[in-house]
Amino acid sequence: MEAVEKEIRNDADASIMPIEIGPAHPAMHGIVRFTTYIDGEEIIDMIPEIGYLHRGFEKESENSRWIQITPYTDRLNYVSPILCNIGYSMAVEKLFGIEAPRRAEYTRVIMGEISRITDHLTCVGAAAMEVGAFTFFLWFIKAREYLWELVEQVTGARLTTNWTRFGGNANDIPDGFLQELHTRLEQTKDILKECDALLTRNKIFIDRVKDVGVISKEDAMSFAFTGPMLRACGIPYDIRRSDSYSVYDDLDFEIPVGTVGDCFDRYLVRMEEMWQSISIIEQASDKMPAGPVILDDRRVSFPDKKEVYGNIEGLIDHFKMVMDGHQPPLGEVYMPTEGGNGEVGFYLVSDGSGTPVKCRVRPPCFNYVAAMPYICKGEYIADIVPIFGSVNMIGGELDR
Amino acid sequence: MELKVKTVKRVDGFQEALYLPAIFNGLKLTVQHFFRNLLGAKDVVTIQYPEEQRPVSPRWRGRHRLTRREDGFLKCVACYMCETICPAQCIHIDAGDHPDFSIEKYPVVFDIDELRCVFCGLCVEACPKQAIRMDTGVIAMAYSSRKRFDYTRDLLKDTYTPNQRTKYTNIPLPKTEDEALPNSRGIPSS
Amino acid sequence: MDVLIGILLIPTVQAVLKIFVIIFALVMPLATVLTLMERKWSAMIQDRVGPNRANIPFLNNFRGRGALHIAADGLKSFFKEDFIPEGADRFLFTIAPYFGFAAAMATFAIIPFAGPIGDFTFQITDVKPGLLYIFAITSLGVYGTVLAGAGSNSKFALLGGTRASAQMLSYEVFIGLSLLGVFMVYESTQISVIVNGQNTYWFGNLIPKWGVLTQPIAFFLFFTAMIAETKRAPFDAPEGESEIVAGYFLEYSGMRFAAFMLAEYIALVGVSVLVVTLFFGGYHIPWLHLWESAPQWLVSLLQFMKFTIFTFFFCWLQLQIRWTVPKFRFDQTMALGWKKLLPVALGNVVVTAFIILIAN
Amino acid sequence: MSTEQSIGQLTQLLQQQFPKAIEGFHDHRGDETILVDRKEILAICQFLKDDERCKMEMMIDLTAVDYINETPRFEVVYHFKSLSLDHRLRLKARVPEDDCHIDSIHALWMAVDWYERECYDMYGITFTHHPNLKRLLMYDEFEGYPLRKDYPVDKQQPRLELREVHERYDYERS
Repeated sequence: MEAVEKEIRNDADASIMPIEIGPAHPAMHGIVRFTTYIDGEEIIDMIPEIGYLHRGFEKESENSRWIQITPYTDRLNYVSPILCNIGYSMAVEKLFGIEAPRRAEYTRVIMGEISRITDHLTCVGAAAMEVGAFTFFLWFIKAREYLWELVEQVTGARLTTNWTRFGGNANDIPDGFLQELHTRLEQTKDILKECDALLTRNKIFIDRVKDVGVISKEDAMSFAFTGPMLRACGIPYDIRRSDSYSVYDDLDFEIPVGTVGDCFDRYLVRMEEMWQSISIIEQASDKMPAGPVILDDRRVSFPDKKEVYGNIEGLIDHFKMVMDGHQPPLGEVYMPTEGGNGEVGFYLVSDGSGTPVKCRVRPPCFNYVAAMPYICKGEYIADIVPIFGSVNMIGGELDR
Repeated sequence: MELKVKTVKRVDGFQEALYLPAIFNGLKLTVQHFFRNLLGAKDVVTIQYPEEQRPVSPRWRGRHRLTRREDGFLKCVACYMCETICPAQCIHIDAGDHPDFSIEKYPVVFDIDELRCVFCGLCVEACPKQAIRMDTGVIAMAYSSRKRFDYTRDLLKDTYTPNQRTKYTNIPLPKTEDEALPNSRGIPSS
Repeated sequence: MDVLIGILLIPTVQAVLKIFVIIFALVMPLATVLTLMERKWSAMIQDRVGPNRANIPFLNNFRGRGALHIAADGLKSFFKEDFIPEGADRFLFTIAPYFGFAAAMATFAIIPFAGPIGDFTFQITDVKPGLLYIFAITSLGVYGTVLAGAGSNSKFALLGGTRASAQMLSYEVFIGLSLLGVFMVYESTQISVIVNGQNTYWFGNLIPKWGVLTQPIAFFLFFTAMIAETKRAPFDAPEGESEIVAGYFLEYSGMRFAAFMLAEYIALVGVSVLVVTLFFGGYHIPWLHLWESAPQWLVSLLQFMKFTIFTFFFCWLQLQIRWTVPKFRFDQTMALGWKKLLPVALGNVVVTAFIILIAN
Repeated sequence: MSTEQSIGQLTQLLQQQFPKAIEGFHDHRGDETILVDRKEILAICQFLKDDERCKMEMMIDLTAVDYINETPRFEVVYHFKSLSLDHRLRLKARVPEDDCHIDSIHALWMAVDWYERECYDMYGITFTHHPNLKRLLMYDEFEGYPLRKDYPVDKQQPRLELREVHERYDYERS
């Protein structure tokens, strides 16, 4: 690299050209800048610069109550907000040492997997769009719309869901939701099949993604890749199985893995994961137990509205809950959950007061962007597009 | 459940190397869509926004409203619960005494800065008097001046009108205010 | 009156009139309509409705299903600031768009649009070299992209310009090679000879000797190569809107940008016209000669309609392909050309030569 | 910190290997946690990565916590995950405010590079021997360390002059 540096500094005719990809560039999904050094079309080196979307999630969290952070987690990964909601709530539940009721966990699984599908739909669609398959993208967005309307039916918002609470969920699924879910899933399946036929076997597409952006197993582990990126390298690491949180133990699904670890594998793994998620949702909706969706525990949940309106104890509890906030016991936990594109882990430190001492989210795409120079070196400048598409960078999560 | 692994199939054989079969397959699909939509727009999912509005879920968290008693006076007792729990700190309340003794306190000022609001719905959950609600079904507020987003008490004061814009006919709409309650126990309201 | 007819009979005047009619009554409207059609048709493929918002406020917000967008786009690009970036070569930057425009237009000079009525031909000129003229002219189009890329003082534009020039120069070769078979079959490069050659039949009056039947491989090669030559998807790496933003015309705005856009659509029409002329019998309607009592004007009209419909169909097909397939990477475009199309084209020439040799 | 007196396997192992370096441990909610001496952090991480019984292939997360009322003030927190042996470990090291540095472990895992930069950016903890310890999320001219507890949440930073464009093209990389 020093040779390159010298060449640039001293030689006006050096064939190495720096070029700024981003921050505002059609291929940059969020706002991120890659100062790329190219020799002709080949990438010699790349310096990523992030932080354009830094909103101080951790600082804000340390100055908020525990419950007030939940809306903030929606904005971390804005293509699969519910998965971050679930991750945060489960971390706080771990801190309290409680578990949500079964029905709440099953609805969380359903909503979480819907979110995972929307995440993959956005990611794969956007990556395909950038290699020119615009129709594919818009058909995927159509499918995502079907699913987001489901999310809206349950949570009351499409993106800013704020749906989970500590020890359960804000509200139960509405009547008739499961039938609606079934029809929407059928529509989504049709679109998935159609899009699969449109693109997966197209040689032009295969050429663009095959053997592009290869990363080996060892390097992927060293970069702490998780989720589809690691699975594409051939390692069946899925937190839903390895740490088996929630009720995933009752549900049967396969973990798709790739063999080479290139963009094609990542694409295929994500496509297969959507099918697996659909199967998980179908199983979970079949097994859905009856019961409450939030714990009746005065430490963690608001009392029932009927009690609040009806008797003085309920009102007092409610008042204390709002005014003092949740007060988890002293301690620290790290709760990993499987997010849309990898391990979303919340590291929480509580000193027993109403605000967290530390609320750290471990963003999955942070490592991917850190590895971008490593993956991109030696590829062509046009390959940034499929590589960065398959990396699935989410600005909110990366910069927090 | 045991860990099941499935290796994805990388299809890249002779048939793909010919380019044309896949392109013809793709063309078949796109042409199919093209003619279906040319002759009657059968698959079109676009919503022509200002004229045609997207039906929203009955749970949609839209603009706030302050509910009223039967005699028309505000239900709010200025207890500051919503102001306390609001993550965006967009609610401002000033309490005042009311000459009528049946009403202990009432909000002299109740401002919501809708630009700061993150529409999380925590205020609705925190309210012990079901005085604040977000069921107006107002999706987007767009004004040309920032001042108009400062909703004051009298702008928020509202009586309940059932949200008509829903197409989910399988989910019954709440007919009364009691039915439209946020239900933290998770028992469906209908 | 006699003087007027006398003037009209002068070949130069006729040619100028034809140029005006063909450009302003046929090519330009078709290209302009295509700019809208591309958006509308792609919307239909993608389950959208496409542009439909431009309206006339005085006429009860008349929208015309989006047809007004043509006028709106034209007006907009006309009134936009004509921006020249700092450090750009003003001269090159200014003339670059018109090279592509002129090259795209020149294709139509030798295309017959309908059969002749008496001495009057529906063709501006029937030059002897015929297609060689087209090769020469389309090569000129590369100057537009190169000058635009070099003159813009932008790295993205420069990359786009170099990509475009390499791609266009390479694909010239395959265009020539793919048509070699056609020349051999019809024994001429002159357009009128090729077109009339396609009006002959095998087995009595059974199957017309259309180019697509005599030279099917050449048709695929030529169509592919022409799409690449005009930088349409899937060969639009020079524009590469996802990695190098817009390529060579990144810095253009206003009417100059519109010139690039329009040149692209005119080239698209040009490709369709050439394909119809060379491979689909030109203006000839098969088996029409069996209707011997047909008046000449009706025959010409029908021929013109057939030609237009076929042209329109190929324009549509190109757009449909664009919205179906992803894009090639730049080096893959070149590899496809040199490693796959070139051997096939050469093989096609050899096989054609053999068959002609045996048949004679 | 509440300590539960069950000693995990890894804790035992580390106690054998580095008897002096272990300052504390706990097993709160099943997360095995070891507090170590910051001087030994590189050796311990090397051991965790290479030893057959640990095999920590992944450094999942690195962050710091600011305990403003305690001394030493900061605590650097490492999370490790072993894929082959399927266990997790949390390692913590205390760093005092006045001598705010700890050894960098960037040579062991590639992911560490950015995590340490982020931690430096947010807390001002210097990772010695890190090859490129620059701010990551914040811009270079940012004053102070935003995640320290004594940095006010509503503090405003001065506006910057626009940097010259050619400055960016300087090829600064080791």
